[in-house]
Amino acid sequence: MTGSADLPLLSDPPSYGTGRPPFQCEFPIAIANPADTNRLSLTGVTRVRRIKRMRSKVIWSSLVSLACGLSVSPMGSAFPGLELPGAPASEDPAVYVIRAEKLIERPGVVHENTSVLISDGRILEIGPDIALPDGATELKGAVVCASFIDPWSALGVDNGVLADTKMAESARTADGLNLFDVDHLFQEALRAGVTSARVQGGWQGKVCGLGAFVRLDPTLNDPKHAVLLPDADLAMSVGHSVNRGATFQRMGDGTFQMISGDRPTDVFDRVSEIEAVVSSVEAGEAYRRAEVEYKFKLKEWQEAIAEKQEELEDDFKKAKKDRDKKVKKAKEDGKEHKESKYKEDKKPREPKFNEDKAALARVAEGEIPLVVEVHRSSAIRNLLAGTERFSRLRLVIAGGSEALSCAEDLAERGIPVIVWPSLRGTTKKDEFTGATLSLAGELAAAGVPVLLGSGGRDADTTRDLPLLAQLAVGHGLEKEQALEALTIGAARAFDVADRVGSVELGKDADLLILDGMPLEPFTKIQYVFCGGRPAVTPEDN
Amino acid sequence: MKNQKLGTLARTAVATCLAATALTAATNAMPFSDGNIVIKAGQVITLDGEPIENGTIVIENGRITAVGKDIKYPWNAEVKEYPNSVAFPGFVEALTNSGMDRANENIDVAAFLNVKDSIDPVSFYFEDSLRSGVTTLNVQQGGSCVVGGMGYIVKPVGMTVEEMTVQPNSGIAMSAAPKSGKSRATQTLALRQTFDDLRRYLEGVVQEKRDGVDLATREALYQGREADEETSKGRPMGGNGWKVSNLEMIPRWEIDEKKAPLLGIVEGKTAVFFYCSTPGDVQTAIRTAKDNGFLNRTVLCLSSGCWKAADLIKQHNIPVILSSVLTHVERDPVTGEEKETFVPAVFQDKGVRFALRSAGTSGKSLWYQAALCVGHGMTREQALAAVTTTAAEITGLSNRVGSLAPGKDGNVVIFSGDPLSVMSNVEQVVVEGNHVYDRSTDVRMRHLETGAQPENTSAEMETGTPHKHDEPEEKDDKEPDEGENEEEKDDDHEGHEDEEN
Amino acid sequence: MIPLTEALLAAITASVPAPTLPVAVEATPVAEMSVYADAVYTGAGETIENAMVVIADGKITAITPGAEPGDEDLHVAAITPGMVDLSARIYPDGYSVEETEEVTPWIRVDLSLDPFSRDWDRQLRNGVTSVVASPYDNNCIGGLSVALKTGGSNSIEARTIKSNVALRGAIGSQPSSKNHPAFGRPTDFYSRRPTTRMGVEWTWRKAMYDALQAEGDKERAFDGLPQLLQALNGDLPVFVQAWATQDIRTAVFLKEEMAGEGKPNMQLIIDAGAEAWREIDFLVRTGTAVVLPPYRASGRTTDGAFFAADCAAKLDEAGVPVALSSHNAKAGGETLGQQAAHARRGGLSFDSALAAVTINPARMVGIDDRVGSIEVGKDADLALWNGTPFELTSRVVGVVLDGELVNDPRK
Amino acid sequence: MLNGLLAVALAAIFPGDTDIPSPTAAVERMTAFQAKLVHTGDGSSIEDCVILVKGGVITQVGANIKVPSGAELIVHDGALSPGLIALQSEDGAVGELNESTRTVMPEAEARYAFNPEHKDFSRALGVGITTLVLAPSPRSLIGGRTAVVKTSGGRVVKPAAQLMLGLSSDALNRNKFPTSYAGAMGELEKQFSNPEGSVSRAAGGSLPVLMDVNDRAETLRAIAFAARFDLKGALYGSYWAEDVVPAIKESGLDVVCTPFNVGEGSRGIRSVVGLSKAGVRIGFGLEAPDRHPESLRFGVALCVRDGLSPSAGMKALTGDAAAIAGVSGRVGRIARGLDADLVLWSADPVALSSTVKAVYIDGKLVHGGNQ
Repeated sequence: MTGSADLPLLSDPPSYGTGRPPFQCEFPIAIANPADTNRLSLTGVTRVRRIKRMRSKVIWSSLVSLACGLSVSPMGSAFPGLELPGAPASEDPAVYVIRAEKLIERPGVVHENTSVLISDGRILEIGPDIALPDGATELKGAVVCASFIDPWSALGVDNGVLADTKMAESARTADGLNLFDVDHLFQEALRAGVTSARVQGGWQGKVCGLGAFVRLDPTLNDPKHAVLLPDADLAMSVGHSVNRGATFQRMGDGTFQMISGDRPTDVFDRVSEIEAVVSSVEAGEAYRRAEVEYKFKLKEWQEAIAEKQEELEDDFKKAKKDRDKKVKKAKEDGKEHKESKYKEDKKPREPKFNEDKAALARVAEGEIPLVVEVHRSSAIRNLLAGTERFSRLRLVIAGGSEALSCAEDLAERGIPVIVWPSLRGTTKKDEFTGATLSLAGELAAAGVPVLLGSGGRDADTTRDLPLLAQLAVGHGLEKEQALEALTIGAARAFDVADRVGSVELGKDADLLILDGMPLEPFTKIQYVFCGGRPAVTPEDN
Repeated sequence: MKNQKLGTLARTAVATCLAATALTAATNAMPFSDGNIVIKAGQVITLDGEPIENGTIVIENGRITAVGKDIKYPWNAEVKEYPNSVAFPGFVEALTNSGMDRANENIDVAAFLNVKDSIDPVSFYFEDSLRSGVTTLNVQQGGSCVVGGMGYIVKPVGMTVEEMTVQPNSGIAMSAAPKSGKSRATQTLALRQTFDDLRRYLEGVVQEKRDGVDLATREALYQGREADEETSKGRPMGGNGWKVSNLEMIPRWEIDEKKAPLLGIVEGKTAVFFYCSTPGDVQTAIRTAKDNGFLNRTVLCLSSGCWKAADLIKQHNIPVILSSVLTHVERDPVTGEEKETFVPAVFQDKGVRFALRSAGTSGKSLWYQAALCVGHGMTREQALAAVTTTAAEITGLSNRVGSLAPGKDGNVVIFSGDPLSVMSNVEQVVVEGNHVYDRSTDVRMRHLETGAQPENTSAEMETGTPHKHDEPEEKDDKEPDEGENEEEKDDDHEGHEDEEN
Repeated sequence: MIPLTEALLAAITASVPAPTLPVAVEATPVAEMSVYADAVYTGAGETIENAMVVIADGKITAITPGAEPGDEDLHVAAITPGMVDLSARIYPDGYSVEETEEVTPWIRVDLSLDPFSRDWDRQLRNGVTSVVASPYDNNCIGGLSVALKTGGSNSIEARTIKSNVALRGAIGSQPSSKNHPAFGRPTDFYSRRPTTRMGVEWTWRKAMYDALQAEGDKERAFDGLPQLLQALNGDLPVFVQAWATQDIRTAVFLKEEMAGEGKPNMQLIIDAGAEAWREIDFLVRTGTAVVLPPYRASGRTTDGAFFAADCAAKLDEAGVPVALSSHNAKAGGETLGQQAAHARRGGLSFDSALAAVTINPARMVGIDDRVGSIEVGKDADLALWNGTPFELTSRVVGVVLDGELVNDPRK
Repeated sequence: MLNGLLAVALAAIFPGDTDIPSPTAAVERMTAFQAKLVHTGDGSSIEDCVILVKGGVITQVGANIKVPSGAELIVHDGALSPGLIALQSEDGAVGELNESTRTVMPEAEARYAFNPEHKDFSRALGVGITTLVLAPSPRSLIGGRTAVVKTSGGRVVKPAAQLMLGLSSDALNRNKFPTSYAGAMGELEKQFSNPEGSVSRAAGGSLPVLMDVNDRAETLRAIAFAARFDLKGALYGSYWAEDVVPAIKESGLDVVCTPFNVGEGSRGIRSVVGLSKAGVRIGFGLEAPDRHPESLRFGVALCVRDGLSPSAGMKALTGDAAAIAGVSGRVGRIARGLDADLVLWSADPVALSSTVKAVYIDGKLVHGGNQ
C-alpha cells in the first residue's frame, strides 16, 4: 500500500500536517438514501451479491483505504507492509446476521428489533429486516451493544516493558507486546466483554512512552492484527517515586529490575515533575516550530538560489569573458590568476532530528493525546495551569485520585479523566490515598468526561473492568455514563471511534450479545464478537 | 598417608595451572606436521553418503583429497591406523560466546568491534572443545547488545588468533532480546534507531556532497569557468533493503568507520546472528531484518521458549541456532501443569534448518546434545546434521567443514565407538591434517576420570570453593556464558515456583 | 507420631502379598495390564528378551518370555524397574528443617511434604518411582527421612512406602554456614554453634554421647533420644550428607568410635559422597554405603570436593554398596537415568549401573521387599524406555506406578 | 434454628456474656421496615416484606404483617438485607493482632485490641458491613481467640468466638520457633495432647477453630489435624481448595474464603464456586483495612460472575458467615429474635452496582438514610 513498499524504514520522519486528523476517516458507505431513515444499507437489491464480492480481502481493504484516503501514518510504519493497522484477520470470511430485540448503537441511542449484518470483520448493514445471505449464520439476542474498551490496561505488554523506568518518549509499547503467552488472559477479558484496550508500558517511569491500542483477539498473536493503532498516546507519570521504597522485579529476560511500588514522592519532587511534563510539551512545540520554520526557510532559500543560478547562467558568457581577460592579464604580468571571491550562498541549517522531540511535537500539536498519570490535587492543579497555553494539546488525566478539587477546570477544558475504581485499603500511604470509589460519579456529575480503566499495572485486571464499572455505578456514576466510558468514550479519547466503541455501519464488528442490559448485575454475555468473529460463545461459559 | 594430604588440599578439580600444563602438553607437544596425513579407521562416518567400513581418509595440505575404501595414497604419507575406531567429521559449534576475554561490550551499537581482539587462544574453552571433538567454532559476541561486534570462525588449535582462524568476519551479532537496562520496547527502539540513524547519516552525507557540488557549480559560474569534474566515485547502494539514492557520489572510504559495518549489513554483505529470548523477539528480529533488507542473511539464535514462533520462522525460511537448553519447561498459566517441549523436534517437524549448541564444554558437548535429540525421537542423521553439516551451512562454511568429503578441511575425530554412545570417547583429533589431540596423553582427562593428580602441578595453585552449598541455589554446571542472558530463564524453576503462590 | 500413618503403614506392609495368580483375584475386579518389551532388565540378575510383564492389582504377577505383542499392546524397547533416588531432594526448601536447634532427630520430613508439588512429577516422568525425602541439610542432625512413591494418591500417607527409613544429617560446611558467633547481644538463633567443621563434628559426637548416657536413664531423656538410640543400635540407618573427603572420614570415624562405645551396629549411608573414591578403604572397613551426587563435567562439586568420573566404578569394584542420585527435584538438571549413563562412561558396568539406580538404594533403606527390581510379587513400578537404558540416545518414555500406566509412551 | 432460638432465649435471660449494655436498649419504640425485597440471609427472599423491630431486636418478619399504629414506618423502595459479615479483619486494630514474640498464645483475646471508635468501622458500615470477626494474626501457631464485633458502637457480639491456628507457612519463621512444618505440627500436637484452657475447649469441640492454610498440602494437613483432635470450625484460605474440595467436604469444616483482589487468578474463583457447589459452608474474609471493605462484595461478585449462585453468595455474606463465626443466634439473618442489623440497598446487594442507602445496627440508624 501507499508508503510501505518504497519506505521500508521503521521510522520515517512524520509528515506533519498530512497525518490523519482524528475522526476524519469516515467509512465510505454512508446512508444510501436519506429518505430511508430506517435502513442503513449499502444499496438495496444487489446487497447480498456485493457482500460475497467483499469477502475478497484485497478488494475490501483497498476499497477502504482508497475511500478513506488513508495513508499509513508514518509513525505507524513500525508495522510495514500493513495495509490497515489492526485489520481484522479475514481468514474467516463468515457472515453473521444478529437479530437484536434491542440494539444499543451507543449509550442513549437504542433501536428496537434491529438486525446487524457482519462480514469480513465489519458491520455492513444495520436494519430492521435484513435477509439472511447464503451461508450466513443467524444469531438472536435480547440486547446487542458495543463491546467494552479498557483505556488503561497492561494486557499483552511484556513485563519488562511495564517495569521499564527508562522509556523514552519515542519508545513504543507496541514494540513491547508479548502476544504469545497471554491467550488465557485475553480469553478471560473477552469473556468479560472487553475486546480492546489502550495498553501502556513504563508506568513506573516519569516518561512512559507511546501507548498502543490493541484488539484482544486471542487467535491473533501477530501484532499486525492485534494492534489497532500503534501510537495511541504518549504517557507520562507524576508522583511515583522511582527510587524510593524500591523492590526488585523479575524482568522478562530473567534479569531483575528495581521497581518502585506506589510510594509517593514529596511535594517538591512533584512540582519539578510537573515542570518536566510542561517543558517537554514546550520542547515538542518548539521542535515542531523549528521544523516548520526550516521548511519555510529552505523553500525560500531554494527559490532564491534558483533565481541566483539562473542569473549566473545568464551572466556566464560575460563572466567567462571577464575571466579570460583577467587570466590573460595575469599571465602577461607573470602573476597567478586569483579567482574572484564567490560569496557563499548559505543554506539554512536543518534542525537536528530527535525522535523523542518528534513524538512530543505530535503531542503538542494534538495529533495524539498526552496521558498523564497524576493523583494529588496540587499536582493536577499545576499541570492544568502549566498546560493551559498549549491550545492544541489533548490532555488526558489517568488516575486523578484528587481530581475532584479541579473538576470545574477539567470540565471546562473537556479533559477526560481515566478513573481506576480500585479496591485499595487505607494502610498503604501512597499516591492513591485521596481516591474514593465515588470519584467517577462525582467527576461525572461535575461535567468532567469520565473514562474507566483497570490501572495499567497488571494484565489480569482488565478482565474485571466491567465489575469495577459496576462498582463505580454503585458509588454514584450513572449507568449510561459508565457504559459510555467503557465504549464510545474510550474510543473517542484515543482516536479509534471510527473503528470501535459503538454499533454503527462500517465499524469493526466488536460487539456483545447479552441476555439483558449491559452492566446490569446478572446479565450474562452470550456472544462476544471480536473483529467480526465470535470469540466467546455460550459454550464458553 | 598419601591420600590424606591430597584429600585435604586437592579439593577442586580444575586448577588453572593444572589444565594449562596438561592440555598444552596434550595438544602442542604434538609436532605440527605439514597437514598431510592418512587416516584409516574401522568405520568412517562421512556424513556425505553411507558410512564406509575400513575406510581411508587422505588429507593433503590440510584438505581432504580422498575418502573411500582401499584408496591409494602417497607412499611417503604418515598413516594413522585405528582399526577399532570410528572416524567422524569434526563437530561444528555454530555459535559460542565463550573463549573470549569477555562476551559483551557495554555500548549499544558496537558493529565496528571485532571479537578477534577478545579471543583468548589459551582459554580452556578451546582445549575442552577440542577434547570433545569440536573442530570449528563460530565465536560471536553475546546477546547483551543492540548491534554487537563482528564474529570470527576459529579452530581450537593455535597459539594466536591468526593461527586459529578458519574464517574471519563471520557475521555480526544483533539482539532483539533486551540488553540489560533496556526493555523490549526500548530495545526495539534502539534497533530501529540504529538503521534510521544510518539512513539519515547516509542521506546527509549525500546531501552534503550534493550541496557542495551545487555550490561549486555556482561558484564556477560566478567565476566564469567550467566546473570541476567529480573525481573519486563510490558505488551505488546494494542489497535488497532500502536504498539511499546517489550513494555512488560518496567514495566508500569517506563513510564513517562506525557506520560502514551497518551499511554492510543493509547491503546484505554481512551475515547477522540475531539473538531472541522470547517468541516476541523473533517477531522483532524478523521485522528488523525485513525492513532493512538482510532477512536472507539472518540466522536467529534462539532461547528455548522461542519454539512458539516456529511457524513464523518457517514462513520466512530462516535458519536458527538453538539454545543449549533443549527442553523448554513452562507452566500452564491456568492449570499449573508443567509442560515440557523438546525444542529441536519442533523445528525438525516444521522443516526449519537448525544447529545445536554445546551445553557445557567437555561434559555436554555437541555429541551429547545430538544424542539427546535421538533420545527424543529424531533420527541419527537429523541429529548429527544439526552439529555438523547444517551448522556448517548456517555459518557459511558448508564447502569447508561438517563432513568428510574431498575438498573439505581435514578435520577428523576418532571415536572409540558410536559417536553418540555414552560409552564412546574422543580418542584422536586431526585438524586440517594435523594430529592435534591424543587422549592417551591428555592428563587433564585422566584427572577428570580418576582424580589422578598430574605431575608438576602443585596443590597450592588449586582454587577451592569453600562454603558453597548444593541446594537449592546452585545452578547446573554450565559455562559462564555472559552472552547468554536468555539461558537463565530456561533453567530457573524457582522462578516458576514464585508464580505459583 | 501420627497414628494414622503407622496404621496405614501396617496395613500396607500387611498387604504385601505372596504372588497371586490372576485367577485367584478374579472375584474382585482388579486392574490388570501387560507391557511388552524387547528387553526386560529385571534388576534381579537377569535380562529377558522379548518379554511381557503382567501386572494385576498393582503388583507384578508374571514375567513371560517370548511373548508376541499385538498392534494395540503396549510395547517398548526396554523395561527397567522403576528407579529409586535416595537423594532426589524433594522438600519444601527451608520449611522442612527445624532450625531452632541444630540437633532435631525427632523432626519428620513427611509432615513437610507437599504432594501437589511439581517436583514429584518431574521425578516420575523420568522413571523415578521411589524416592527418599529428607529434611533440608541446614542442621547437623535434621530428622527422619521417609521413602515414598513419586505419584499416585494426593496423600503423603498413601504415598509412603516406609516411614522413618533413616536418620538424616549433614557433615561439612552446610550445617554451620548460616551460624555466627554472638558478638554482644544475639539477634537471632543463628548466634550459636557450630560455626566450623570442628563444631559440626562436636555437635554430632555430643548428640551420640548424650544418647549413650541417657540410655536406660529416664532422668536424662531428651527429645530425639529414641531416634538416636535406634540409630546407634542399627535399627535406623544414619544417612549423612558428606561431600568432601574429610567429612566422609568424620562420618566413618564417628561410626567406629560408637563401635568402641559398644554400639557396633550403626549403619552408615554417605550421601553426596563425591570424594568417596579417595576413602574406599575406610568405607569398606566400616561397611558404609554411598549415594553419589550428580555428575559434573568439571568434577567440581560442593564443599570443594572433586568428583572423579570413575568414582562409582571404583566403589562398586571394591564392594561398597553404591547408589546414584540426581538431586533433580528442584534444579531441573539431568535425570537419574542420565546419571547412570555418566557412571557407565566412568567405567561402571551396565548391571552395576542398573543396580545403582534400583535395587541398591532400595536395599540401603530397606524397601527392597517392595521396589527396586522386577520380580513377581513386587510393586509394579516400571520405567519404559525407547532404547537401551542408560544411553543418552534413549530415555524413559513411559512409567508404570503401582500397576497404573501414569505416563503412556503411545501418546 | 433451635440452637439459635435457644441462644436467643438464653441471651434474654442472661443478657449475653458480653456484659456490655446494648446502646439501643433504651429504644423502646417499635420501628417497622417495609421493603420491596427482603433477603432473609438464609438464601431466601420475601417480596414486599415488613420487618418489625423493637428494642433493637427483630420481632416479626413477613409479607403480610400489619404495621402497628405508633410504630415508626420506614418504607424502602429497594432491597433490604441483614448486615453483611466479614469473617476476618483487622479493622480498628491494625498491628495490634500480630503478637510476634511468641507463637503459642491460646488465651490472647482479639476483643481487647481494637478501638471501637476507629474510622475503619465507619468505612465498613458504608458498604453495609455490620459485623466483623477480628482475628489474631495467623503468623502464630496458636494466635489467640477471635472476637465478633459490630461495626458501630463497639459492641462485642461474641468475645471468644474461635481459636486461631496458624497452619500455613505464614506461621513458620526465619528466626524463631518453628521454622519447619514438622516443628509446627509437633508443637500443636503437644498443645492439643495435653490441652488446657482455650485449647482444651477447642479440643472438646466447644470452641471452634479458625485454621489458616494456604496451599493444598497445608489444607490436607489441617484437615487431618482437625480430624485427629476432633476440632470443629473453619479453614481460612481457599485459593487452592479447588483440588481438595472432596476432602474439605468430608471433613465437615467450613471455609472462610481468602478475600479477592481485582484481577484475582481464576483458580481462586473456581475454588470458591467449587466449594459452594459441593455444599461446603463458606464465608468471606476481608483483611481490612489492608483492603477496601468493598472487597467483600467484590469477591462475591467475581464468584457470581463465574458460576456461584447469587443466593449462595448472599448466604456467604450473611447467614452462613454468622454460622461460621458462631453467632447465628444473634446476627446474619432477618428472623424473629435476632439483632436488627439491616441494610437498605438500592438493588440486589450482591450486585456491585447497588448502593447502600442506609444501615441500621440494633435497630438504630448508623449510616446513610436521613440522618
